Amino acid sequence: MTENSKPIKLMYFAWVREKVGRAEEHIEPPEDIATVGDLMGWLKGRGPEYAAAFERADVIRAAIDHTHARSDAPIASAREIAFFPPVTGG
Amino acid sequence: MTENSKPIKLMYFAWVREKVGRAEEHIEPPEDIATVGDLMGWLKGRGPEYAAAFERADVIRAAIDHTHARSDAPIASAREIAFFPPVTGG
Amino acid sequence: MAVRVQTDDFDVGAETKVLTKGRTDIGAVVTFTGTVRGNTPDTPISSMTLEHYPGMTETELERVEAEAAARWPLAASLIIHRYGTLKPGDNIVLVITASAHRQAAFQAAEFLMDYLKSRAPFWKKETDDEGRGEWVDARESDDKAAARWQTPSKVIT
Amino acid sequence: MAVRVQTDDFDVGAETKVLTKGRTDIGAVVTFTGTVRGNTPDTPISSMTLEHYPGMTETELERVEAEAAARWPLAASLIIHRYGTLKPGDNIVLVITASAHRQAAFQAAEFLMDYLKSRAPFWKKETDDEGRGEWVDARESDDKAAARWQTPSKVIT
Repeated sequence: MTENSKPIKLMYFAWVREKVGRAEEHIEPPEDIATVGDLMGWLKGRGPEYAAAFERADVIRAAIDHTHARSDAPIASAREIAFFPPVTGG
Repeated sequence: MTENSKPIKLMYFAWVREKVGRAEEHIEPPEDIATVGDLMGWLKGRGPEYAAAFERADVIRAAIDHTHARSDAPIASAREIAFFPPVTGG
Repeated sequence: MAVRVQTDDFDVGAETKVLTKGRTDIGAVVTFTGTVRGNTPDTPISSMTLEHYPGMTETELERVEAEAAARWPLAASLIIHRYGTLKPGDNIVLVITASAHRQAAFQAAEFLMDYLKSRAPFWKKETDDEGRGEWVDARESDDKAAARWQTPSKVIT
Repeated sequence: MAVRVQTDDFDVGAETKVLTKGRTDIGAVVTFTGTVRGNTPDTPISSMTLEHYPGMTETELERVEAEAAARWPLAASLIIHRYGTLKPGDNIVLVITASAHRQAAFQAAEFLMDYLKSRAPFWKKETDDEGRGEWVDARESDDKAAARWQTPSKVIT
Protein backbone atom coordinates (compact mmCIF):
# COMPACT_ATOMS: atom_id res chain seq x y z
CA MET A 1 0.00 0.00 0.00
CA THR A 2 1.45 3.39 -1.00
CA GLU A 3 1.01 6.48 1.13
CA ASN A 4 -1.73 7.78 -1.19
CA SER A 5 -3.87 4.70 -0.71
CA LYS A 6 -4.28 4.84 3.07
CA PRO A 7 -7.92 4.25 4.06
CA ILE A 8 -10.24 7.24 4.05
CA LYS A 9 -13.31 7.42 6.23
CA LEU A 10 -16.41 8.34 4.21
CA MET A 11 -19.56 9.71 5.79
CA TYR A 12 -22.97 10.11 4.17
CA PHE A 13 -25.83 12.29 5.33
CA ALA A 14 -29.55 12.78 4.62
CA TRP A 15 -30.74 11.26 1.33
CA VAL A 16 -27.19 10.44 0.26
CA ARG A 17 -26.94 8.23 3.36
CA GLU A 18 -30.35 6.69 2.70
CA LYS A 19 -29.51 5.85 -0.92
CA VAL A 20 -26.05 4.46 -0.17
CA GLY A 21 -27.62 2.47 2.63
CA ARG A 22 -24.99 3.23 5.24
CA ALA A 23 -23.80 6.20 7.32
CA GLU A 24 -20.06 5.61 7.03
CA GLU A 25 -17.40 3.30 5.69
CA HIS A 26 -13.68 3.13 5.10
CA ILE A 27 -12.39 2.95 1.54
CA GLU A 28 -9.08 2.79 -0.28
CA PRO A 29 -9.53 4.46 -3.66
CA PRO A 30 -7.02 3.82 -6.47
CA GLU A 31 -4.11 6.24 -6.74
CA ASP A 32 -5.49 8.04 -9.79
CA ILE A 33 -8.47 9.28 -7.74
CA ALA A 34 -7.11 12.75 -6.95
CA THR A 35 -10.10 15.00 -6.26
CA VAL A 36 -13.52 14.97 -4.59
CA GLY A 37 -15.05 14.82 -8.07
CA ASP A 38 -12.90 11.85 -9.01
CA LEU A 39 -13.98 10.12 -5.84
CA MET A 40 -17.69 10.62 -6.57
CA GLY A 41 -17.16 9.18 -10.06
CA TRP A 42 -15.33 6.19 -8.63
CA LEU A 43 -18.00 5.61 -5.96
CA LYS A 44 -20.72 5.56 -8.65
CA GLY A 45 -19.20 2.39 -10.04
CA ARG A 46 -19.32 0.51 -6.75
CA GLY A 47 -22.90 -0.70 -7.16
CA PRO A 48 -26.47 0.34 -7.93
CA GLU A 49 -26.97 1.97 -4.52
CA TYR A 50 -23.95 4.22 -5.12
CA ALA A 51 -25.07 4.89 -8.69
CA ALA A 52 -28.45 6.01 -7.33
CA ALA A 53 -26.91 8.11 -4.55
CA PHE A 54 -24.45 9.92 -6.81
CA GLU A 55 -26.69 10.16 -9.88
CA ARG A 56 -27.18 13.87 -9.26
CA ALA A 57 -23.50 14.40 -8.44
CA ASP A 58 -23.76 18.11 -9.32
CA VAL A 59 -26.07 18.80 -6.36
CA ILE A 60 -24.09 16.76 -3.82
CA ARG A 61 -21.86 18.73 -1.50
CA ALA A 62 -18.68 17.47 0.15
CA ALA A 63 -16.55 18.25 3.18
CA ILE A 64 -12.96 17.23 3.83
CA ASP A 65 -12.10 16.90 7.50
CA HIS A 66 -15.09 19.04 8.55
CA THR A 67 -14.51 21.81 6.01
CA HIS A 68 -16.68 22.40 2.93
CA ALA A 69 -14.77 21.26 -0.18
CA ARG A 70 -15.38 21.81 -3.87
CA SER A 71 -15.46 19.09 -6.49
CA ASP A 72 -11.90 19.92 -7.56
CA ALA A 73 -10.44 19.78 -4.03
CA PRO A 74 -7.54 17.29 -3.71
CA ILE A 75 -8.15 14.35 -1.38
CA ALA A 76 -4.53 13.24 -0.94
CA SER A 77 -4.28 14.32 2.72
CA ALA A 78 -7.92 13.73 3.69
CA ARG A 79 -8.73 11.59 6.70
CA GLU A 80 -12.53 11.98 6.52
CA ILE A 81 -14.67 12.93 3.54
CA ALA A 82 -18.42 13.53 3.84
CA PHE A 83 -21.04 13.66 1.09
CA PHE A 84 -24.42 15.28 1.61
CA PRO A 85 -27.20 17.31 -0.05
CA PRO A 86 -27.22 21.11 0.23
CA VAL A 87 -27.77 21.98 3.88
CA THR A 88 -31.24 22.95 5.12
CA GLY A 89 -30.77 23.88 8.77
CA GLY A 90 -31.65 27.10 10.54
CA MET B 1 -64.20 85.97 20.39
CA THR B 2 -64.36 84.66 16.80
CA GLU B 3 -64.29 80.97 15.98
CA ASN B 4 -60.60 81.20 15.06
CA SER B 5 -59.61 82.52 18.43
CA LYS B 6 -60.94 79.69 20.59
CA PRO B 7 -58.39 78.63 23.22
CA ILE B 8 -55.73 76.14 22.18
CA LYS B 9 -54.03 73.82 24.62
CA LEU B 10 -50.26 73.98 24.31
CA MET B 11 -47.97 71.28 25.64
CA TYR B 12 -44.20 71.43 26.04
CA PHE B 13 -41.80 68.54 26.42
CA ALA B 14 -38.17 67.90 27.39
CA TRP B 15 -35.93 71.00 27.24
CA VAL B 16 -38.69 73.08 25.63
CA ARG B 17 -40.80 72.42 28.74
CA GLU B 18 -37.87 73.21 31.04
CA LYS B 19 -37.10 76.51 29.30
CA VAL B 20 -40.73 77.65 29.10
CA GLY B 21 -41.08 76.67 32.75
CA ARG B 22 -44.39 74.88 32.40
CA ALA B 23 -45.73 71.65 30.89
CA GLU B 24 -48.95 73.05 29.43
CA GLU B 25 -51.13 76.11 29.12
CA HIS B 26 -54.11 77.44 27.22
CA ILE B 27 -53.63 80.35 24.85
CA GLU B 28 -55.70 82.45 22.47
CA PRO B 29 -53.42 83.65 19.68
CA PRO B 30 -54.43 86.58 17.45
CA GLU B 31 -56.33 85.75 14.28
CA ASP B 32 -53.35 86.40 12.00
CA ILE B 33 -51.44 83.49 13.58
CA ALA B 34 -52.24 80.88 10.94
CA THR B 35 -49.51 78.25 11.08
CA VAL B 36 -47.33 76.34 13.55
CA GLY B 37 -44.45 78.58 12.49
CA ASP B 38 -46.51 81.74 13.09
CA LEU B 39 -47.39 80.42 16.54
CA MET B 40 -43.74 79.80 17.46
CA GLY B 41 -42.89 83.35 16.37
CA TRP B 42 -45.76 84.75 18.43
CA LEU B 43 -44.81 82.68 21.50
CA LYS B 44 -41.23 84.04 21.33
CA GLY B 45 -42.58 87.48 22.12
CA ARG B 46 -44.36 86.40 25.29
CA GLY B 47 -41.33 86.74 27.56
CA PRO B 48 -37.68 85.83 28.05
CA GLU B 49 -38.45 82.20 28.95
CA TYR B 50 -40.33 81.75 25.66
CA ALA B 51 -37.59 83.60 23.77
CA ALA B 52 -35.06 81.15 25.24
CA ALA B 53 -37.22 78.10 24.56
CA PHE B 54 -37.94 79.00 20.93
CA GLU B 55 -34.54 80.54 20.14
CA ARG B 56 -33.62 77.49 18.07
CA ALA B 57 -37.07 77.33 16.46
CA ASP B 58 -35.67 75.40 13.49
CA VAL B 59 -34.87 72.37 15.64
CA ILE B 60 -38.17 72.35 17.54
CA ARG B 61 -40.75 69.86 16.37
CA ALA B 62 -44.51 70.22 16.70
CA ALA B 63 -47.57 68.01 16.80
CA ILE B 64 -51.20 68.99 16.24
CA ASP B 65 -53.69 66.79 18.05
CA HIS B 66 -51.13 63.97 18.47
CA THR B 67 -49.89 64.03 14.88
CA HIS B 68 -46.49 65.36 13.79
CA ALA B 69 -46.94 68.71 12.06
CA ARG B 70 -44.62 70.84 9.96
CA SER B 71 -43.94 74.51 10.49
CA ASP B 72 -46.34 75.46 7.70
CA ALA B 73 -49.24 73.36 9.04
CA PRO B 74 -52.42 75.43 9.66
CA ILE B 75 -53.55 75.63 13.28
CA ALA B 76 -57.13 76.84 12.68
CA SER B 77 -58.80 73.59 13.74
CA ALA B 78 -56.21 72.52 16.34
CA ARG B 79 -57.34 71.65 19.86
CA GLU B 80 -53.90 70.70 21.21
CA ILE B 81 -50.48 71.71 19.90
CA ALA B 82 -47.26 70.32 21.35
CA PHE B 83 -43.71 71.62 21.00
CA PHE B 84 -40.68 69.44 21.65
CA PRO B 85 -37.10 68.67 20.61
CA PRO B 86 -36.41 65.91 18.07
CA VAL B 87 -37.44 62.62 19.67
CA THR B 88 -34.81 60.35 21.24
CA GLY B 89 -36.70 57.23 22.32
CA GLY B 90 -36.03 53.63 21.40
CA MET C 1 -50.58 43.47 17.27
CA ALA C 2 -50.18 45.32 20.52
CA VAL C 3 -48.52 48.40 21.95
CA ARG C 4 -47.76 49.09 25.59
CA VAL C 5 -46.26 52.19 27.23
CA GLN C 6 -45.35 51.51 30.83
CA THR C 7 -42.97 52.17 33.70
CA ASP C 8 -42.73 48.46 34.58
CA ASP C 9 -39.99 46.23 33.27
CA PHE C 10 -40.79 43.55 30.68
CA ASP C 11 -39.66 39.96 30.21
CA VAL C 12 -38.64 39.14 26.64
CA GLY C 13 -39.05 35.39 27.19
CA ALA C 14 -42.52 35.66 28.70
CA GLU C 15 -43.72 38.09 26.02
CA THR C 16 -42.40 35.84 23.26
CA LYS C 17 -44.19 32.84 24.77
CA VAL C 18 -47.51 34.71 24.95
CA LEU C 19 -47.16 35.86 21.35
CA THR C 20 -46.31 32.44 19.89
CA LYS C 21 -48.20 30.05 22.16
CA GLY C 22 -50.11 27.40 20.21
CA ARG C 23 -49.10 28.95 16.86
CA THR C 24 -47.75 26.61 14.18
CA ASP C 25 -47.88 29.14 11.34
CA ILE C 26 -44.85 31.02 12.69
CA GLY C 27 -41.39 30.07 11.47
CA ALA C 28 -39.40 33.05 12.68
CA VAL C 29 -39.50 35.29 15.74
CA VAL C 30 -37.22 38.31 16.06
CA THR C 31 -36.93 40.29 19.27
CA PHE C 32 -35.12 43.57 19.78
CA THR C 33 -34.38 44.80 23.28
CA GLY C 34 -32.94 48.27 23.80
CA THR C 35 -31.15 48.80 27.12
CA VAL C 36 -29.57 51.69 29.03
CA ARG C 37 -25.81 51.88 28.59
CA GLY C 38 -23.74 53.60 31.20
CA ASN C 39 -21.37 53.61 34.09
CA THR C 40 -18.51 52.97 31.72
CA PRO C 41 -15.49 55.23 31.12
CA ASP C 42 -17.05 56.35 27.81
CA THR C 43 -20.51 56.94 29.21
CA PRO C 44 -20.45 57.86 32.94
CA ILE C 45 -24.23 57.74 33.18
CA SER C 46 -25.81 56.84 36.49
CA SER C 47 -29.45 57.06 35.37
CA MET C 48 -31.67 57.92 32.44
CA THR C 49 -35.11 59.48 32.59
CA LEU C 50 -37.53 58.96 29.73
CA GLU C 51 -40.26 61.55 29.27
CA HIS C 52 -43.06 60.93 26.78
CA TYR C 53 -46.26 62.44 25.43
CA PRO C 54 -49.14 60.34 26.76
CA GLY C 55 -51.78 59.84 24.11
CA MET C 56 -49.56 60.74 21.18
CA THR C 57 -47.07 58.00 22.10
CA GLU C 58 -49.64 55.24 21.84
CA THR C 59 -51.05 56.74 18.63
CA GLU C 60 -47.63 56.87 16.99
CA LEU C 61 -46.61 53.38 18.10
CA GLU C 62 -49.87 51.94 16.79
CA ARG C 63 -49.35 53.76 13.53
CA VAL C 64 -45.83 52.40 13.23
CA GLU C 65 -47.02 48.88 14.00
CA ALA C 66 -49.86 49.10 11.47
CA GLU C 67 -47.40 50.36 8.86
CA ALA C 68 -45.15 47.33 9.49
CA ALA C 69 -48.13 44.95 9.26
CA ALA C 70 -49.08 46.53 5.92
CA ARG C 71 -45.57 46.07 4.53
CA TRP C 72 -44.70 42.57 5.74
CA PRO C 73 -46.76 39.40 6.31
CA LEU C 74 -46.56 39.42 10.10
CA ALA C 75 -48.24 36.72 12.16
CA ALA C 76 -47.83 38.76 15.35
CA SER C 77 -46.05 41.83 16.70
CA LEU C 78 -45.53 43.67 19.95
CA ILE C 79 -44.01 46.99 20.97
CA ILE C 80 -43.33 47.83 24.62
CA HIS C 81 -41.66 51.13 25.54
CA ARG C 82 -40.87 52.13 29.09
CA TYR C 83 -40.75 55.64 30.55
CA GLY C 84 -39.61 57.05 33.88
CA THR C 85 -36.20 56.74 35.49
CA LEU C 86 -34.00 53.78 34.53
CA LYS C 87 -30.52 52.61 35.49
CA PRO C 88 -27.68 51.30 33.32
CA GLY C 89 -28.51 47.77 32.19
CA ASP C 90 -32.27 48.35 32.46
CA ASN C 91 -34.57 47.57 29.57
CA ILE C 92 -36.00 50.51 27.58
CA VAL C 93 -37.81 49.10 24.58
CA LEU C 94 -38.93 45.72 23.28
CA VAL C 95 -40.02 44.93 19.75
CA ILE C 96 -41.13 41.44 18.73
CA THR C 97 -42.07 40.39 15.23
CA ALA C 98 -43.22 36.95 14.14
CA SER C 99 -43.67 35.73 10.59
CA ALA C 100 -43.59 32.57 8.48
CA HIS C 101 -40.19 33.59 7.12
CA ARG C 102 -37.13 35.15 8.67
CA GLN C 103 -36.60 38.00 6.22
CA ALA C 104 -40.02 39.49 6.99
CA ALA C 105 -39.47 39.16 10.75
CA PHE C 106 -36.00 40.75 10.60
CA GLN C 107 -37.00 43.58 8.28
CA ALA C 108 -40.17 44.41 10.19
CA ALA C 109 -38.27 44.53 13.50
CA GLU C 110 -35.62 46.85 12.05
CA PHE C 111 -38.29 49.02 10.49
CA LEU C 112 -40.22 49.26 13.77
CA MET C 113 -37.08 50.32 15.64
CA ASP C 114 -35.91 52.83 13.00
CA TYR C 115 -39.36 54.25 12.67
CA LEU C 116 -40.22 54.53 16.34
CA LYS C 117 -36.85 56.13 17.02
CA SER C 118 -37.68 58.92 14.57
CA ARG C 119 -41.38 59.36 15.39
CA ALA C 120 -42.42 58.14 18.84
CA PRO C 121 -42.51 61.12 21.24
CA PHE C 122 -39.94 60.04 23.84
CA TRP C 123 -37.08 62.14 25.16
CA LYS C 124 -34.11 60.85 27.13
CA LYS C 125 -32.35 62.80 29.83
CA GLU C 126 -29.10 61.34 31.10
CA THR C 127 -27.86 62.01 34.59
CA ASP C 128 -24.12 61.58 35.08
CA ASP C 129 -22.36 60.31 38.20
CA GLU C 130 -22.17 63.87 39.57
CA GLY C 131 -25.92 64.39 39.26
CA ARG C 132 -25.80 66.61 36.18
CA GLY C 133 -28.70 66.02 33.83
CA GLU C 134 -28.49 66.49 30.08
CA TRP C 135 -31.04 65.91 27.33
CA VAL C 136 -29.79 63.44 24.76
CA ASP C 137 -29.40 64.93 21.28
CA ALA C 138 -31.19 63.25 18.40
CA ARG C 139 -28.76 61.41 16.18
CA GLU C 140 -28.74 62.20 12.50
CA SER C 141 -28.02 58.52 11.87
CA ASP C 142 -31.45 57.67 13.31
CA ASP C 143 -33.18 59.94 10.80
CA LYS C 144 -31.17 58.36 8.02
CA ALA C 145 -32.07 54.88 9.27
CA ALA C 146 -35.75 55.78 9.12
CA ALA C 147 -35.42 57.47 5.72
CA ARG C 148 -34.09 54.29 4.09
CA TRP C 149 -37.54 52.74 4.31
CA GLN C 150 -38.71 55.56 2.00
CA THR C 151 -42.18 55.67 3.38
CA PRO C 152 -44.34 58.78 3.39
CA SER C 153 -44.65 59.68 7.07
CA LYS C 154 -47.94 60.87 8.49
CA VAL C 155 -47.28 64.58 8.95
CA ILE C 156 -49.66 67.54 8.89
CA THR C 157 -48.51 70.11 6.33
CA MET D 1 -19.34 33.82 22.12
CA ALA D 2 -20.80 30.36 22.41
CA VAL D 3 -22.23 27.63 20.23
CA ARG D 4 -24.41 24.73 21.36
CA VAL D 5 -25.80 21.81 19.36
CA GLN D 6 -28.38 19.90 21.37
CA THR D 7 -31.62 17.93 21.35
CA ASP D 8 -33.01 19.85 24.34
CA ASP D 9 -35.24 22.87 23.95
CA PHE D 10 -33.94 26.35 24.82
CA ASP D 11 -35.44 29.35 26.57
CA VAL D 12 -34.86 32.63 24.76
CA GLY D 13 -35.56 34.69 27.89
CA ALA D 14 -33.20 32.71 30.11
CA GLU D 15 -30.42 32.70 27.50
CA THR D 16 -30.77 36.45 27.00
CA LYS D 17 -30.54 37.04 30.75
CA VAL D 18 -27.37 34.95 31.06
CA LEU D 19 -25.78 36.81 28.14
CA THR D 20 -26.57 40.32 29.38
CA LYS D 21 -26.50 39.92 33.17
CA GLY D 22 -24.51 42.70 34.84
CA ARG D 23 -23.52 44.23 31.50
CA THR D 24 -23.95 47.98 31.10
CA ASP D 25 -21.99 48.25 27.84
CA ILE D 26 -24.82 46.67 25.84
CA GLY D 27 -27.45 48.90 24.26
CA ALA D 28 -29.10 46.44 21.90
CA VAL D 29 -29.94 42.75 22.01
CA VAL D 30 -31.42 40.96 19.01
CA THR D 31 -32.72 37.42 19.20
CA PHE D 32 -33.83 35.23 16.34
CA THR D 33 -35.80 32.07 17.01
CA GLY D 34 -36.57 29.67 14.19
CA THR D 35 -39.52 27.34 14.78
CA VAL D 36 -41.14 24.38 13.04
CA ARG D 37 -44.15 25.33 10.95
CA GLY D 38 -46.77 22.78 10.17
CA ASN D 39 -50.16 21.23 10.63
CA THR D 40 -51.67 23.96 8.51
CA PRO D 41 -53.51 23.51 5.17
CA ASP D 42 -50.41 24.76 3.33
CA THR D 43 -47.96 22.63 5.27
CA PRO D 44 -49.51 19.39 6.58
CA ILE D 45 -46.39 18.49 8.53
CA SER D 46 -46.74 16.42 11.66
CA SER D 47 -43.03 16.30 12.59
CA MET D 48 -39.58 17.32 11.43
CA THR D 49 -36.35 15.44 11.99
CA LEU D 50 -33.05 17.30 11.92
CA GLU D 51 -29.93 15.31 11.10
CA HIS D 52 -26.52 16.90 11.48
CA TYR D 53 -22.82 16.16 11.13
CA PRO D 54 -21.37 16.05 14.67
CA GLY D 55 -18.00 17.69 14.78
CA MET D 56 -18.37 19.64 11.57
CA THR D 57 -21.52 21.34 12.84
CA GLU D 58 -19.76 22.84 15.85
CA THR D 59 -16.76 23.81 13.71
CA GLU D 60 -18.93 25.60 11.16
CA LEU D 61 -21.08 27.39 13.75
CA GLU D 62 -17.96 28.60 15.57
CA ARG D 63 -16.52 29.77 12.28
CA VAL D 64 -19.72 31.65 11.47
CA GLU D 65 -19.79 33.23 14.91
CA ALA D 66 -16.13 34.27 14.68
CA GLU D 67 -16.79 35.81 11.28
CA ALA D 68 -19.66 37.87 12.72
CA ALA D 69 -17.50 39.02 15.64
CA ALA D 70 -14.81 40.10 13.17
CA ARG D 71 -17.29 42.14 11.12
CA TRP D 72 -19.34 43.83 13.86
CA PRO D 73 -18.49 45.13 17.35
CA LEU D 74 -20.38 42.48 19.28
CA ALA D 75 -20.44 42.48 23.08
CA ALA D 76 -21.83 38.93 23.15
CA SER D 77 -23.34 36.29 20.91
CA LEU D 78 -24.89 32.85 21.12
CA ILE D 79 -25.97 30.20 18.63
CA ILE D 80 -28.06 27.20 19.69
CA HIS D 81 -29.22 24.67 17.10
CA ARG D 82 -31.33 21.64 17.92
CA TYR D 83 -31.35 18.28 16.17
CA GLY D 84 -33.57 15.21 16.47
CA THR D 85 -37.32 15.00 15.98
CA LEU D 86 -39.40 18.14 16.55
CA LYS D 87 -43.09 18.98 16.30
CA PRO D 88 -44.83 22.02 14.75
CA GLY D 89 -44.34 25.01 17.02
CA ASP D 90 -41.10 23.63 18.49
CA ASN D 91 -37.94 25.73 18.53
CA ILE D 92 -35.19 24.85 16.03
CA VAL D 93 -32.54 27.52 16.24
CA LEU D 94 -31.68 30.50 18.44
CA VAL D 95 -29.30 33.30 17.60
CA ILE D 96 -28.60 36.14 20.03
CA THR D 97 -26.40 39.14 19.30
CA ALA D 98 -25.64 41.99 21.69
CA SER D 99 -23.88 45.24 20.85
CA ALA D 100 -23.66 48.86 21.92
CA HIS D 101 -25.76 49.86 18.89
CA ARG D 102 -28.77 48.35 17.22
CA GLN D 103 -27.52 48.28 13.64
CA ALA D 104 -24.61 46.01 14.58
CA ALA D 105 -26.86 43.68 16.58
CA PHE D 106 -29.46 43.45 13.78
CA GLN D 107 -26.94 42.97 11.00
CA ALA D 108 -24.91 40.38 12.88
CA ALA D 109 -28.04 38.37 13.72
CA GLU D 110 -29.17 38.39 10.08
CA PHE D 111 -25.69 37.47 8.94
CA LEU D 112 -25.49 34.57 11.40
CA MET D 113 -28.82 33.19 10.23
CA ASP D 114 -28.10 33.61 6.51
CA TYR D 115 -24.67 32.16 6.90
CA LEU D 116 -25.54 29.20 9.08
CA LYS D 117 -28.43 28.36 6.75
CA SER D 118 -26.01 28.04 3.86
CA ARG D 119 -23.09 26.38 5.69
CA ALA D 120 -24.03 24.53 8.89
CA PRO D 121 -24.43 20.81 8.10
CA PHE D 122 -28.04 20.23 9.10
CA TRP D 123 -30.68 18.48 7.01
CA LYS D 124 -34.42 18.57 7.62
CA LYS D 125 -36.78 15.73 6.87
CA GLU D 126 -40.47 16.50 7.10
CA THR D 127 -43.01 13.84 7.94
CA ASP D 128 -46.55 14.57 6.80
CA ASP D 129 -49.76 13.60 8.55
CA GLU D 130 -49.80 10.27 6.70
CA GLY D 131 -46.34 9.33 7.88
CA ARG D 132 -44.53 10.04 4.59
CA GLY D 133 -41.06 11.49 5.09
CA GLU D 134 -39.43 13.85 2.63
CA TRP D 135 -36.11 15.67 2.73
CA VAL D 136 -36.53 19.42 2.54
CA ASP D 137 -34.95 20.95 -0.58
CA ALA D 138 -32.45 23.74 -0.12
CA ARG D 139 -33.92 27.08 -1.12
CA GLU D 140 -32.10 29.17 -3.69
CA SER D 141 -33.21 32.25 -1.75
CA ASP D 142 -31.10 31.08 1.19
CA ASP D 143 -27.96 30.96 -0.97
CA LYS D 144 -28.77 34.43 -2.27
CA ALA D 145 -29.29 35.69 1.27
CA ALA D 146 -25.86 34.41 2.25
CA ALA D 147 -24.23 35.75 -0.92
CA ARG D 148 -25.31 39.33 -0.16
CA TRP D 149 -22.73 39.49 2.63
CA GLN D 150 -20.09 38.97 -0.07
CA THR D 151 -17.69 37.20 2.18
CA PRO D 152 -15.19 34.63 0.97
CA SER D 153 -16.40 31.36 2.45
CA LYS D 154 -13.95 28.87 3.87
CA VAL D 155 -13.94 26.20 1.18
CA ILE D 156 -11.22 23.75 0.15
CA THR D 157 -10.52 24.07 -3.55
